[in-house]
Amino acid sequence: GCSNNESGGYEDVFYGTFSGEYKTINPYDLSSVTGYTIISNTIDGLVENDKYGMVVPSLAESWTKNEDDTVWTFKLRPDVYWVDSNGQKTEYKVTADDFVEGIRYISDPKNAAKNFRTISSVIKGISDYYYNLADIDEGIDIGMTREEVEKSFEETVGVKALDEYTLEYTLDTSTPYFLSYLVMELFYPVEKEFLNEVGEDFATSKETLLYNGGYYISTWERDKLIVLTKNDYYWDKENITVREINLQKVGDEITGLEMFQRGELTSCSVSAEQLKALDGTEWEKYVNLKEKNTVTFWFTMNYQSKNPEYKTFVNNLNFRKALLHGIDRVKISSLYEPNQPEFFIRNTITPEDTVFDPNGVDYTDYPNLKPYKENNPYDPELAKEYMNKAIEELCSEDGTINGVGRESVDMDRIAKFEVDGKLPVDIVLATTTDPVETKKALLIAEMLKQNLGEENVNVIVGYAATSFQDEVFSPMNFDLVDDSYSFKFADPSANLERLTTDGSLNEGGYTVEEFDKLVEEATAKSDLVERYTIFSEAEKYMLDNVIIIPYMTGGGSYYISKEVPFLTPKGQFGLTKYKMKGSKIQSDPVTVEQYEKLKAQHEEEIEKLFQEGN
Amino acid sequence: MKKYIFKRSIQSLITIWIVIFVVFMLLRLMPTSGYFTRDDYLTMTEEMRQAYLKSIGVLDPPLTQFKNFIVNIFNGDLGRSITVYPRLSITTILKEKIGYSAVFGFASIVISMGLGIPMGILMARYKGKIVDNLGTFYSVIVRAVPSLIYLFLFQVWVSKIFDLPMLFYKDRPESWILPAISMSLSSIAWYAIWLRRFMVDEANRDYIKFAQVKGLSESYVMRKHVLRNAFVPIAIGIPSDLLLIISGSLIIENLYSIPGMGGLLIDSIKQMDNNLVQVLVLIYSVLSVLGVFLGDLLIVFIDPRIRLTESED
Amino acid sequence: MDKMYYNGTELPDDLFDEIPLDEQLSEESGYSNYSYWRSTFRTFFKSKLSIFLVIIIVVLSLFSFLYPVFSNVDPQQVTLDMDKWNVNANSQNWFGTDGLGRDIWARTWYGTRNSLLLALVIALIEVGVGSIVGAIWGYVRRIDPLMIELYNIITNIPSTVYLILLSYILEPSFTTIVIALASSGWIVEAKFMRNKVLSLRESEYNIASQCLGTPLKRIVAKNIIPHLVSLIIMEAALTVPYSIGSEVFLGFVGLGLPLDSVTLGNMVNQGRANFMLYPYQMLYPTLVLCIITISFYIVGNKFADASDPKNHV
Amino acid sequence: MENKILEVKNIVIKFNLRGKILTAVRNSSLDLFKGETLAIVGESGSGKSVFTKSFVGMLDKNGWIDEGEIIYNGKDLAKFKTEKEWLTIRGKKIAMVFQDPMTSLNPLKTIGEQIREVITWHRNTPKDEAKKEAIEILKLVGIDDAEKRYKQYPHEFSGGMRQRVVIATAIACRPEILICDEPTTALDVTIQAQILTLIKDLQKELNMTVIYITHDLGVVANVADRVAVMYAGQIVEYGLSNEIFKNPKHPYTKALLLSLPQLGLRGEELFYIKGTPPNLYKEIKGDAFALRNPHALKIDTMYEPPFFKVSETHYAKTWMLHEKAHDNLIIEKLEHDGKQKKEDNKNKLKKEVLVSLKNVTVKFKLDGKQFKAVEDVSFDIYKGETFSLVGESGSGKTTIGRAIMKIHPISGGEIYFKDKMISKKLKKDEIKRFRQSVQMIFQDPMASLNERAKVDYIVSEGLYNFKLYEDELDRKRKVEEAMEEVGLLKDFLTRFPHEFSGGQRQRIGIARALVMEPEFIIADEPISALDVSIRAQIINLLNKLKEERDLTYLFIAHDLSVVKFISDRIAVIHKGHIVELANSDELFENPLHPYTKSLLSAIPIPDPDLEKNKKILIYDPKVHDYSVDKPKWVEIKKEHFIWANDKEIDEYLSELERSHYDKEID
Ligand SMILES: Nc1ncnc2c1ncn2[C@@H]1O[C@H](COP(=O)(O)OP(=O)(O)OP(=O)(O)O)[C@@H](O)[C@H]1O
Ligand SMILES: Nc1ncnc2c1ncn2[C@@H]1O[C@H](COP(=O)(O)OP(=O)(O)OP(=O)(O)O)[C@@H](O)[C@H]1O
Ligand SMILES: [Mg+2]
Ligand SMILES: [Mg+2]
Repeated sequence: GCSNNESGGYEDVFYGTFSGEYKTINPYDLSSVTGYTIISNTIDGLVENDKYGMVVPSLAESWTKNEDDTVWTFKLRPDVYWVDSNGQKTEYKVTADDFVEGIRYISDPKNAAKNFRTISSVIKGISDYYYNLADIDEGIDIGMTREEVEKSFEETVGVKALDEYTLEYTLDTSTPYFLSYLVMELFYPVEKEFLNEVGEDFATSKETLLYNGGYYISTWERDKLIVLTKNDYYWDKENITVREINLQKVGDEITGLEMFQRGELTSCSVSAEQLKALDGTEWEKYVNLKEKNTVTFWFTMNYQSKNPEYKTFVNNLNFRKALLHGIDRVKISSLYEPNQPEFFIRNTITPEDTVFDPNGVDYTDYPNLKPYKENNPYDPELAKEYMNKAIEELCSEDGTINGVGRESVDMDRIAKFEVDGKLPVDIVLATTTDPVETKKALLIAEMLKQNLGEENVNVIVGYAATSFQDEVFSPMNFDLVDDSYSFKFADPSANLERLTTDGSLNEGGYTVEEFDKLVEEATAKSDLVERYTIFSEAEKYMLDNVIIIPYMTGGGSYYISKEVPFLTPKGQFGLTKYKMKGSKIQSDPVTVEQYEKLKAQHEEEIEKLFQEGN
Repeated sequence: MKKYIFKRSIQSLITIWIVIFVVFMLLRLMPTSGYFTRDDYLTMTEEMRQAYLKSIGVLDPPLTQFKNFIVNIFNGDLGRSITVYPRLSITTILKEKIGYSAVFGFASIVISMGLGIPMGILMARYKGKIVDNLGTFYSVIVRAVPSLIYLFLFQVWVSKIFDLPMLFYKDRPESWILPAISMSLSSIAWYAIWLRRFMVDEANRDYIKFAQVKGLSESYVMRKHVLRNAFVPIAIGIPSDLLLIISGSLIIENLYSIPGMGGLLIDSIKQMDNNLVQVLVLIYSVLSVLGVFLGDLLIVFIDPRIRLTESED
Repeated sequence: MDKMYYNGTELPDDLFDEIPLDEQLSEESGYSNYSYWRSTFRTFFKSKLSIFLVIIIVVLSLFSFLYPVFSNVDPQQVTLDMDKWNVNANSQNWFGTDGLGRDIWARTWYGTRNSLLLALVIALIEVGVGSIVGAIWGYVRRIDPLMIELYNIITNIPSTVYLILLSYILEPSFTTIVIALASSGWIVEAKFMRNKVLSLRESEYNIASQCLGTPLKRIVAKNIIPHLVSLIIMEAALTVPYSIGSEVFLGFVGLGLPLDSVTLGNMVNQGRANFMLYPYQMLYPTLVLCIITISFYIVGNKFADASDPKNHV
Repeated sequence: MENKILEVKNIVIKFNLRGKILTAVRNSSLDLFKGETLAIVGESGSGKSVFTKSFVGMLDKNGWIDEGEIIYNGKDLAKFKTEKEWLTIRGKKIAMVFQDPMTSLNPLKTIGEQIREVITWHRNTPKDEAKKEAIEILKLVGIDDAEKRYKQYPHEFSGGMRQRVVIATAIACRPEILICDEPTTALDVTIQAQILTLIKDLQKELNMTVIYITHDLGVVANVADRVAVMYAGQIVEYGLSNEIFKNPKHPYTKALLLSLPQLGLRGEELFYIKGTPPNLYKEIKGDAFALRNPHALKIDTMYEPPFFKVSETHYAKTWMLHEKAHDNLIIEKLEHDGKQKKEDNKNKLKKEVLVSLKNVTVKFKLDGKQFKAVEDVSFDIYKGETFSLVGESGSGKTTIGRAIMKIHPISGGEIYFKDKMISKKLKKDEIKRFRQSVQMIFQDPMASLNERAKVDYIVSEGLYNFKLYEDELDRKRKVEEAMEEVGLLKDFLTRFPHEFSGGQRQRIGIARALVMEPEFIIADEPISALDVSIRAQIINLLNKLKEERDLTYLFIAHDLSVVKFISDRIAVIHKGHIVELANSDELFENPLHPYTKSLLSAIPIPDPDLEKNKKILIYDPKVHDYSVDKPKWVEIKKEHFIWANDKEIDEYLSELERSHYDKEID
């Protein structure tokens, strides 16, 4: 269908779906792809990525930074107006104040901005400001009233409107990658006067939000239909090629493919099972694979488990190595991507192709990490070997685990069982009731049993029926859990800092002093090569000691779409990648062939850009 | 009569109060951590969490909360949703959703009465004949097979056969057909079966035999005596049916993506959106109690026997 | 008239001798061979369909309970060999395999057993508790207002509210589901029984027992419960499809048994997710499920008809 | 008689019941003559209703006419198949009235409409005209204020009035034949008498032919020109009314007449028919009545008897009329006995008070409102007597009985048993003693036995409750003794109640009371639900037990004819008040209260000559003016109490004097 498209036969409405969880359009309270899609297309931040992933100006026309990357000054595009849900220009202009107001909004705990923690150590003073307010709300006397604290915002928090169109951020530490934060919704502007006007109703309906992006929300029927319509006053409206984005709610994801086939959708995802079913049908040629992304899947082990058998074992390196080698990540990956599962395994904590040093070297290609990146550790024999070693170290001849006796283990909602202090080791694998998760858990359980020996391990699958946090993480009711984390900004610290002994991602309760030290050391460095080298050392430490087990990337799912690929902004983090800017929708689905061609072309262009840049 | 209405309303009011109170107190048993989504929970410190809980008022003593709730209700303020539609006023949520459920509910009542009642009459009239057996077969299927199963298969297959959209689109009239029909599938059977049962019961009464002995023809007796009397017990349920149309159908709204009330209660309970749960329970119990009450009143008007026992006193 | 002959036979004199009255025979003549239970069963088994369905129920139950004993296929056995995933029915896997290569045939039978067990336990509790409470409720006038209120309240609180609360208070398990499902069902049964008991209560034989000083305990046990037996059987049979349906529904809204417990409800819901691709994964278990629910439903209704003395014709 | 209007020939009606064929009507024939009133008499289950229902094609779905013809107007109705054919007959030509007035009217339609619709339907009369006609008919059947009543609903009518409406509906199209199937059984005696009069009047006025069905021979004497007696699905005797009453030929007819309590004498055994009626599942060989006939002939068990002609109009189906048969002697024997014992009933009452009610009031709550079912009732029952309580349905008889039994709590007054107040909370052992000494027998033998328990348990229930036996053997012995005493076989103990006939069940009920060895028995209408042929059995049994065990009875009834026969003293109750109380003889000789008088006047007399000239007094409570002058309970004469105000007392006193004077003259 390419030829006919080239003559300009593009459709100008994008039909998509969204499922249940999408509830609010508060830009600072996003938790789903739908939310990202809506906000990224309706509100612009200072910068965005282009289709090659380059940071390009958006509402900021230009910017400068000081020597040690701690003060950043942005010159805003003038005369950009906010529009309302009728697409009408309002009296409000997008000014530097609006960006300040955005920061003020998210720094107030009352507004419960999601992901606040991610930036709490970036902007100067923001953390103290936030926690002071939180303390006051909780009734703790900090010697100031709420009003006083709120007033102090301008002095204490590192964001300032120097004039109508000049904005300045002052940062805590040297942050050369600060631009990668700016594509996050937390740095988006909000019109101050409007916010005061609507008060608590802010963003509870399309009328109580203003838009400065390529689209405005013209229809927002909760749980039914969301329509984004092209904003005629958009500063970059030439690049808005699709007139309307139409998102229909589906209760059941099941119907997506069916609807696509009936011509009701522009694009839909294809599960591994659907893929198999499409084999040999006319649809086969349209199924394309999504690029992998920066989300990393890893196993968290509970070092303080209530299960004494497991606790004994997990604190033994050999056992952890047995786990490392015993998990067949390709098989797990093939649950999502049956055709080339290998492509989606990831054995490093930090995603590849995401963080580059000034020399253009991928952080994951640093010598400390390269061997991990390149080798699939799965090796059942090795696993068995390590397992036996661990047993040798931890058990007496007759299979009694040293220091463990008969005991009952109470992981309240997840599992409740008796251990006998003998082999096999009981391992509680916690999962949710989501069908795919359940399937994965069952698969992993089977793997462990087979690869470590059924006589050595016994996997108990525990289900968290309502809230994973309540039932699994908070009470630490698990031995082994499989989880995923997105990489939020362009620095290894994005994940590594959260993995320190006191970090928010340390759900397994481990203590890694050496790692902590290395991370601290690295964060202090502003020379990127030096910084990355120390980070890679820290990461290596985690991997060497198998503290957590990364195994897979996010993405890697199949889809069918009529949207021409590689035209819209590309970005590893933030909201940019959800933008529809520049998108083209052809009347037939994109074929594999077309995709490959465009992909090659795209890569070529990037290559060229790089060469020019350097 | 007045006294009866008065007494019944008092009784209904008490029931509503108790239900709300019980549910309210039950909800206090739930752990507070349920007020956060996983994401929130992770990104918040303990202090943030407490501050948040405090700000939504769940840390007050239960009785205070109950008082506040009731006072607010009487002030016409249903409060705001907490987790399901963060910060959105519940009135808005209901305003948006009730319409859909009501439209489909009403359509389904019309369809089910329109088809169910004639079906019941035919079944009673030709008791033991093919019509009856077919009707019985249909109602057995609809009542014995879990509704999820046949509704799902109905959606998939019928939409395919008649080339109808699988989902509901507000602006595509043909997409209203399937959900409206699916919603009536079981109530058609309900009306048919009960009407048949009542008619057969009636037909065995002495006064029906007597009416026949009077020389009235069977069809006349059926129409003027049997059907009329058999409709009385059916009528009791009609106010309830009409009132509760707004509650929507969870399964159907889910299958067809209708943004109605159906799944709201389950969602709000699962996400422990106390405010929303309370308001919904309040609404449902008021409606169901009111429905029963109106049903009883209706009967007073259509069944002369009841009127008398009241006015005699 | 010539009375010497009767139909051509001569009537000898001695025929006109008096014969003595046989007390026994004269009393015996009033003896009726009517037996409630015999007639009930005769009426019930008169229908070929009933016999057929009872046989189906028996065979399916037996098979599902014996299958695990005689089969060595583990319904939970996941295979790592991806070629064995999502395989359609074949000679080895009679119902095919699911997305992890588990044998659907084995799972179906384990599921049938578990679902039947679940349904039977629920039926037993609901109907058991319901009849005892209903018998007392109907008999003891004083508690009636209280119970009516309780009934209104329990039936007014949406059952999802209990379900979720119970899964918080108790551990999520078979027991929880049973308790949750039975928690509102029992009072519905009790109300049903109460209505029956009310009509029994005023019967003369109960007054007679009171005159003889029979204590309530024995009146309930001897005078009331036995009259409810047929109702109990019927209600129990009808609760089975209802419970199985509830389990499917709970699975649908995500409140069902853990996903790795093999029940028909879980299988249907899991199969539904893949229905567009592998319809057999849903259809086979659904078929078995429907056979069971429909059989129980029809049998329950047929039994209800059969146990009604009016139908002992 | 001149022209036959309906000719029924050798009708056989069968039912398919529980897989078996039941023959409800066996080869019965009947001629109906224009303008006559034919009564069909027979006990329950003898096939009266089925037989007559077949004339209008109203047999239940499982029944059919197996053989025979029903000729009406030259057409054979037995051959009718379709509804359409029947519509030409039903209502227009042959109308039928059912037994129960409470259920024959549609509760949701006005009375008027239910009559009007018939007229409109059959004659296409326009609505308002039909309405006028309906009102006329309502007036015709004696409904006052017909215009207003036209718009009312059935529940606003009393039972008697409803039955009139039902009759009005039936005659709305002036049918030629009116079949009344026990139109009065659910009604009180006085109302019953009124309905009978109404039917008679209507018949004359409209020149209808009437078939009147009843189980009560006494009633028949009043209405019938001719009588047909049915037994076990057959007409066994028919003839002119006088012939049947004065000269019955079939042993069953004879026995029925003899067992009427009207004919019995107090203190003496009533004649009764042994055993129970046959059931129709079994094939009946010979004479169906033979098994119960003490004078049965050998041939009765072998061949079915043909009809023997007694007179031109009188035929009977019994071998007894065969010339070879001996004349049987029952009648003579009984009359003989009767005369002998006539004066032999001097009562030796010891006047020891056993039960005493003082100003007892019982209230019920109905839909939240209280109403007094029994008000300010006082009387004593002496040891060894039979004290009867008579009154119409709903007058509070049962309530008084149950109040004494402590089933209903009383809301005022006191009840004493053996000088002990029992109308308060009793201690455990007091309860035990009380429950043992006071027992009750119930009205409905079908409802008063627990269907799901064996007779053994039923009879032993009281023993179990208070552990009144030493060991299992002792209990068995006691139970068997009780069974024997009521004339039932030991074998019956292992059976369930439904395997017995009504009379047998009533005897089980009596046995249940007897094992407790009571002193005082409350018998709440113990015979009113029983078949005529069984009643006498039970009455005799009760009398026998009283003699043997020195029992005291409170006997409740709505019908004075039975009461007269067995009671020592009688109390008449009306709407919760006892209006009159006196010795049995005294009450019958000198009834004072108008209600008592009306009850007495309504007693059916099994003699057509007397009955036809009988005048029924209708009681109208409006005759009392109690607005100022309040009534009270006074002893107007020795042992004769009455509920009256001062003015009435004066009247009654003078009335008493007059009758005394009359007697003197006599
Ligand atoms: N629909 C039926 N099915 C089976 N048997 C029936 C049916 N109707 C009547 N019978 C039987 O036919 C016999 C005669 O019944 P029928 O009603 O004529 O008696 P009856 O003389 O009118 O008695 P009653 O005085 O009680 O009204 C009874 O044994 C009865 O059980
Ligand atoms: N349990 C009860 N609750 C309410 N009202 C009752 C109750 N029992 C009897 N009554 C009413 O009390 C009145 C007297 O009833 P009762 O049964 O004593 O009459 P009865 O003279 O025995 O009548 P019958 O001849 O019909 O047996 C009736 O109006 C009856 O409706
Ligand atoms: Mg009859
Ligand atoms: Mg009574």
